Amino acid sequence: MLRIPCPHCGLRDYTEFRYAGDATKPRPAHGTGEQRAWYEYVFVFDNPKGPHLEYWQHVEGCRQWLVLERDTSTNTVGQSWLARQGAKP
Amino acid sequence: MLKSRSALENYRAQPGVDGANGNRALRLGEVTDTRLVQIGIYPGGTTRVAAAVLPILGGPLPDSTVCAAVTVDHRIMRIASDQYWVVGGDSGLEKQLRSAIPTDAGCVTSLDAARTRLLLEGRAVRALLGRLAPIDLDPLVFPVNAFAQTGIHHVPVLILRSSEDRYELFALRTFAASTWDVLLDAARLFGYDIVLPEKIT
Amino acid sequence: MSAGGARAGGAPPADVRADAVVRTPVSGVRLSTGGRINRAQPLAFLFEGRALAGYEGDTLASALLANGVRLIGRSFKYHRPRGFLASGVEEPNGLLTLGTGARRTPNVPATTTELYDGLICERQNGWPSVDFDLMSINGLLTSLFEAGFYYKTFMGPRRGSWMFYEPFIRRAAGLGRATHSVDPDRYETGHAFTDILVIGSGPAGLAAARAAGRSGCRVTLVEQDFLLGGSLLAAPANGPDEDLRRSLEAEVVSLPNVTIFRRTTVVGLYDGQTAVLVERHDHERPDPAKGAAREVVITLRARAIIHAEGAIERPLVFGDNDRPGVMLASAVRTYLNRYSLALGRRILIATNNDSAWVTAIDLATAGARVTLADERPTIHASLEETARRAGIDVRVATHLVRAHGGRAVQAAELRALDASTTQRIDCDLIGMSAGWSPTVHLTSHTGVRPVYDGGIRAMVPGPWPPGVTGAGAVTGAGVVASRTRSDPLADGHAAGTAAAQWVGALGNTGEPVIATDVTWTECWAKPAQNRAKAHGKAFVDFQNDVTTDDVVLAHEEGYESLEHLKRYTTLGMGTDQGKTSNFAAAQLMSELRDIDVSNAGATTYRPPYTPVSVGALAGRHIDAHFRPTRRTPMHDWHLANGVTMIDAGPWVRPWFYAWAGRDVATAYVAEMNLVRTGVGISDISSLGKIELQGPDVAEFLDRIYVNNFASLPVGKGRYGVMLNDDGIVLDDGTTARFSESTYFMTTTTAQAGEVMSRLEFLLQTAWTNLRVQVVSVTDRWAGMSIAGPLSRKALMLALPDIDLSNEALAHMGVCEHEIDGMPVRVLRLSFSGELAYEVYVPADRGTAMWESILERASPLGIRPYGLEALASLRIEKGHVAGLELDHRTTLEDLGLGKLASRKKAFVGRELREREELQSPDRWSLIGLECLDPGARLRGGAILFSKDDPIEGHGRGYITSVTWSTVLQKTIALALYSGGLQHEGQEIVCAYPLRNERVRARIVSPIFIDPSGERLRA
Amino acid sequence: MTALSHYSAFALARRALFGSKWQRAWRKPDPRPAYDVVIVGGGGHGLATAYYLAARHGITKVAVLERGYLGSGNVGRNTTLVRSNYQMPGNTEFFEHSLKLWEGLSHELNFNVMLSQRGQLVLAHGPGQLDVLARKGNTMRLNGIDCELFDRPDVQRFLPFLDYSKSCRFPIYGGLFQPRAGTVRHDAVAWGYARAADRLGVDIIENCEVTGFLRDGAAVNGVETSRGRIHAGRTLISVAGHSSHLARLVGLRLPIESHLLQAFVTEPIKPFLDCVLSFGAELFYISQSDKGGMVFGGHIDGFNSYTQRGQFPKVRTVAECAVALIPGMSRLRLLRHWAGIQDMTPDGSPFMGRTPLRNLYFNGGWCYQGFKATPAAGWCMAHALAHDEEHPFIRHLALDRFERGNGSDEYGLGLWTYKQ
Repeated sequence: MLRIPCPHCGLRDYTEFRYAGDATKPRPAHGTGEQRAWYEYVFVFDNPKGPHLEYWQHVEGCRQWLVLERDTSTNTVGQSWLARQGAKP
Repeated sequence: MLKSRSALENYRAQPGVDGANGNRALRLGEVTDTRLVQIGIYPGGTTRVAAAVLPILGGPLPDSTVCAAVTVDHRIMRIASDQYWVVGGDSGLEKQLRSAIPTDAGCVTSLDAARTRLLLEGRAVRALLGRLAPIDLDPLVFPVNAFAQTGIHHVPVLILRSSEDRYELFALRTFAASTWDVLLDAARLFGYDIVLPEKIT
Repeated sequence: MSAGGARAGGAPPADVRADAVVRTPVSGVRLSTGGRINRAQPLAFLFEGRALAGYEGDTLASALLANGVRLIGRSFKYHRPRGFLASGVEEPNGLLTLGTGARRTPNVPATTTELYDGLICERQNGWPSVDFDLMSINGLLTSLFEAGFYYKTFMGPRRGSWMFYEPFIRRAAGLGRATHSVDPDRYETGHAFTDILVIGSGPAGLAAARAAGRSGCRVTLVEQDFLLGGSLLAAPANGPDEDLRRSLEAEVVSLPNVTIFRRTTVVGLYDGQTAVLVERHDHERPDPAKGAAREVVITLRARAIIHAEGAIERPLVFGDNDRPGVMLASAVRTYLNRYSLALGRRILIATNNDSAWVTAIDLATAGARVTLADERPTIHASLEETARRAGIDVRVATHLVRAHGGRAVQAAELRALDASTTQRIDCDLIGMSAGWSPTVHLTSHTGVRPVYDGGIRAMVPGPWPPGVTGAGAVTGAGVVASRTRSDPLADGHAAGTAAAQWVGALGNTGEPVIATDVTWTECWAKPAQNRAKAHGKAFVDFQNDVTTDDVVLAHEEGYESLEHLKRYTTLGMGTDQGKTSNFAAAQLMSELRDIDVSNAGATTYRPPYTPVSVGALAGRHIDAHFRPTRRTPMHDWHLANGVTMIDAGPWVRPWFYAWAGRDVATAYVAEMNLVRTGVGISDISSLGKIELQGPDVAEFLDRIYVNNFASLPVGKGRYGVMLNDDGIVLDDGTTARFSESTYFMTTTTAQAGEVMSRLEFLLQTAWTNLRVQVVSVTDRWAGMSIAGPLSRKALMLALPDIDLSNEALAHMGVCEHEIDGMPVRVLRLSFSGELAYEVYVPADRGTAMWESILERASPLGIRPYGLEALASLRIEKGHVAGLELDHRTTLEDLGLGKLASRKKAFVGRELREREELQSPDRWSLIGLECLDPGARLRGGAILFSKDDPIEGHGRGYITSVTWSTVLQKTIALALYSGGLQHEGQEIVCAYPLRNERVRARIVSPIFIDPSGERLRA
Repeated sequence: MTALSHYSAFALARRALFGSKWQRAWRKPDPRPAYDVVIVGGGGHGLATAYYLAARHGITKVAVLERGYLGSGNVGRNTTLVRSNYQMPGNTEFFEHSLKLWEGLSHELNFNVMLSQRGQLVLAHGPGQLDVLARKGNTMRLNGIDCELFDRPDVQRFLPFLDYSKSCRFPIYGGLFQPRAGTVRHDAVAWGYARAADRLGVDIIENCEVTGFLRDGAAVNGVETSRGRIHAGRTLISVAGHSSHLARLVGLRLPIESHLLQAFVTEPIKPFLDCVLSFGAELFYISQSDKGGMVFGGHIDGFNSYTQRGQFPKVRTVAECAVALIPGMSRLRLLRHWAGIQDMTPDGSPFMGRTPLRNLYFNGGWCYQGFKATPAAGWCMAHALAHDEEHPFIRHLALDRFERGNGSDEYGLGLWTYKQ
């Protein structure tokens, strides 16, 4: 079973978390009128077979949103950090 | 004065049960009238909030995210990078904290009624929790005052080891009866007594 | 069982020989002494109505054999008579149905079932009986029933003819018969953590656990058997192997940091070094009434894993190799030494490797007449010498080509390797060994494919992932690197030490155990020069009746890849998952394809390693505990006051109350009347409640709601709608401002969790600079709605200290007061369209407040109303809810387009402007009035304009329906193409499921008080 | 003696009596340098497309390229359900067309795919849920698809062994029954289409991985493969599970995420459940195979992965559903569980048809529905490849629908691929 290192709580079963997809796509600035940019952000995924940066929220724990490094071809988990920290510290 | 009622009022008053081997290796109950206040800190407000609450709490806000800080009247748990729980103290705590914390630095929210505080103790307590929570409770990694936020039966709970063989569960009030029900079901094998609030010391 | 410990010749100690004389069979198959059974503890069990006896320490299989039961079942397809092939987990034939009534359990392998007092069992898959099975006629038609025959026939005469044949085939298929009854037994699940997990307690596993244990870290040793020892258990119970087993067990058991699970199978390995264990308690006959579980599923998280599963012996493939009495050599040895059973007098051992020689020697020592045929032309001199001295008739360079006999083997046909001579010898038991297959199942669960090792002609585990290693036979020898003969003790010790280092344990693991008087036998097969062509049916997969002919057929038709072979012939798809069959098939197929078996590929092993009760996987999460139940603070009051509840997600909410009627249809109308004409109170505690605090909350709300919130003054509430990023409506609700920096948001019950997560997401990822804290206070506040023309009066009676006059608290006004130190929040909002208030108090006071309002306002006739009335009142008012907010609708679809601010940005603004979402023909909100007196509108009806043909998808559908107490007719909310552009038109509501067509008129969805006088009153 | 080609009881007998040989199910040809149509992906959809191209459009110069062994993807990993209980415009017609094709498939292919139409019952656990099913049922009826609305007593008469106890967490309220729904022997579908297409001249090339596409400006005119370059008049990507990967090779990014869907089977038992049953409280569906195993499945694991192995917690969730729904399941034993890689899209519906690149066509994003769609998907893609236009059934499934704002959210689950 996938085990996720929560930057706040430590290593936990993935069932305590909620997955929320690709974390590499920057959210367009609030109010930017560019429909295309929003379309890309909301609907298009790189969906790589290999290293992937993704959002998870520790909903049964500290409720922090975090970014996790994971290889989608092996499920090998790398580092994680709080989403509010932005890029990998 | 409106009567305060526990979510377990009509659920906890049950007889104990003997375990498969005839013993009762658990004591289960509820701690009522708990003061629970959540402190929230806005971006950039940490130092000011820390300074403001220090005298009230009788100790600093802990850095540790896995172990509670204990002061004379309170147990303080850092439940998120910018949120703390303060357990204990009197009914004035919330107001004290609110008036002390600068409104542009942080805030408080009373969760007194929002959580049901369950008490679990006895020989089989770790075995019982091992049936329910995906948390390593080995005394070496989960010492006294250690706490963990996790899920039991898909419901978020906070597990606190308050003393050697005593654990506390902070369960969401609206799920409390359900969580309690599952707890008793898992406890049957070990056998248990129910301790009523007034009996808890 | 592990081959690593197969005991080799060397003259057996004198006492054993002496003992052998005494141990010649006295009564039946069970020897009078020896074995690892407790003769002092007899156990009675019931076999097809016959009372039989065995001993503590027996498996069901050994007990049945001891009682002379050899015919154990009929094969899946041909219904051929079958006996036990093995003595362990790999058994393909010996599946019985255990228990009766609600405890009836089909397909249980007798070889892994520990015998207990009162066990009840029967054989399966024979008609009318296993002993006399008419279905064995299939055996005569074998050439018709070749693999995949069903793909080629049962197609005629007409389309769908399969539906005619299928029932017969379904009845013939299947193994045992299951019960539909509720399982009276109890199951548990649990969690565990360890530093090092050791899988298997053979010599290698015990040595590994010993070393790891000595290092001081947390060790978990898991053994599927009820005894520790693995292959050592197959050795004589009074020899050096047993001494070794006992001393190893003693030390491991003595280590406090080593947890030992017996009768527990590691059924699967998963990502994150997670192992799933299944602990069985059937032998204790657990009493569910006492909370005792039949099986416990434990999820174990380990930091390091040591594989010591051993290896499984392969059957030889020869004619009629499935006859009862043809067994794996290792099984014959186990039945002799562990269960003290002499299963034959004249025994043939056929092999291509050393391990079976040990069996032959033990048998001869025990007094049987043994012939040993080995395919290999040359044997270690010492081994051959030992065998001959034990009185064994040794035939080297000899194949076993066919077994003779029907329900029991009677003779065997031997042929010289050069085919020069063929000889028939009489025998009542055949022990065979085609070498061993390392038990690589678990090693491959996490995606590490096994690799072929030509040196030992077997699949061995692929490269170990970090933190994983192996020891003993599972590795295909000792350490994967060196293929030399290995000592599982040294091997296990090395693995244990390595794992201890990996987890950073500091203790010294000491020296490996050295057992000088135990010698370890090379068990790996050496290729015979030329394989003999089989005569008669040569089975590759016993349980699924797959023969060499079927493999040939698959090849002939081009199903060459192992996966195709497996799927086409069902090879390896049985309950034994091909533990004894996969390799032989791969070997044969590669010969047919004329490729090296190493290129044939490997089939993927899937969890579980052995079958697991579905009930055990579910644990306590069934029945009432299937999912948690969420109760409002006033839950118990409702129960005590004649409520009928209804599920709303995890919540249980009041649906309707007995005071209003016996069933929902009558009750909700009465409850609606109450609210329209007087005053009612309803429990709205399940609404999502979120407290927002901070200097930037106004800005935050302005971004997430489509409408303006920056201007919301203290003391006011406002209705708001949130969109998802894609511009589709996410949720609606109200947010009230109680102070400069404190806001109180309510969401729908259904979307509460989603909305909370979205707010946290935005604050923690996109807008980290906003000074806002959000806290879910759903559990903190009890909420109740007091609605109806008399609601103000009612509330004034209930809360005399609060000024509720229209001036003090106008529509959408909110206020917070403190009553005896208790905060009370009053929001003047209306969902029903009547004058209404929402009152929130701390959850622990919810019931008291509820009771006090009912009591104090009783002169006004206040009564509770439930969800059905609540939902109906909002329909009359045209408020949208879950059935309209269905993740497909836009603001415009819901008639809320005007709400969207043009002056500011908000989440979802850009994508909401996508062209198709702007189309005027989109299905949007309308109201409907029923035009046919006596008829009623129904949710889910499809809408057509008057002159449309009634077919296809129509122009929309009805989302919500109610009887309008105001209009005295059924009304509905619906989504309709073009929406209110068609106001006034007559349309048809088709409900073909009930053959109904009802006429209705499109009207405004706001059926009552469009100007809002009632709620401003 | 000539090898037997046509399947029949008579042929079986001939073989039994005279030992005649069977012809190979399909040839093992080497790739030719050029084809009219190259189909990337030897799964059910790719093979069906090839078959209908040859059988219905007379286009036989077709190659199907499969990276591994034929049918190694989801066609051999699913829970074999077929049904046409869909309500969104387009979906209803498409899946009903598929079911009609299923009904004639064994005969058309001369390969018994064992379509077992024992019906599917979808349960509702409350009035609101039953209204949602009613909308679907009414839509089906109005499109000529037979179905019935069951109330609780109907369900209890039909399946007396479900949990009707007082303590049941989510009591059964009713359901929607489609009598023509059922199951199909999944492997037989791949093999049957392959054999039939092969007989019509289609080259089925296994162990041939596509490593790139031949581009000519905005057009695609072939593929690079592990077995050499192959030119193609038209090229179809039909590799559900790996759609994003293939599309990336030609520079397309898709609204698709790859997720794991697990499937489960118990040991074979005598007849136990005589229809397909779907839980209403959570996503859970179950049926019994001809061999006797209970075959069931649930929701995706919930995060994207290409590992083709499932997570254990989902095994428990699904087992909980099984016992909560059919208490008798408790003592049955799980034999195997495995996972397939599934394209998930923001509205739970697939993408079919042309792409921004000329002569390149796409079929993927099938979410939970790939298997039941196989014949119609093949049919419609063959049409698209033959006429360079979308068949009416699939016009609502265009690749750019999210840009234009007309997603087709059959189940109303919102835009989250991992929630669909």
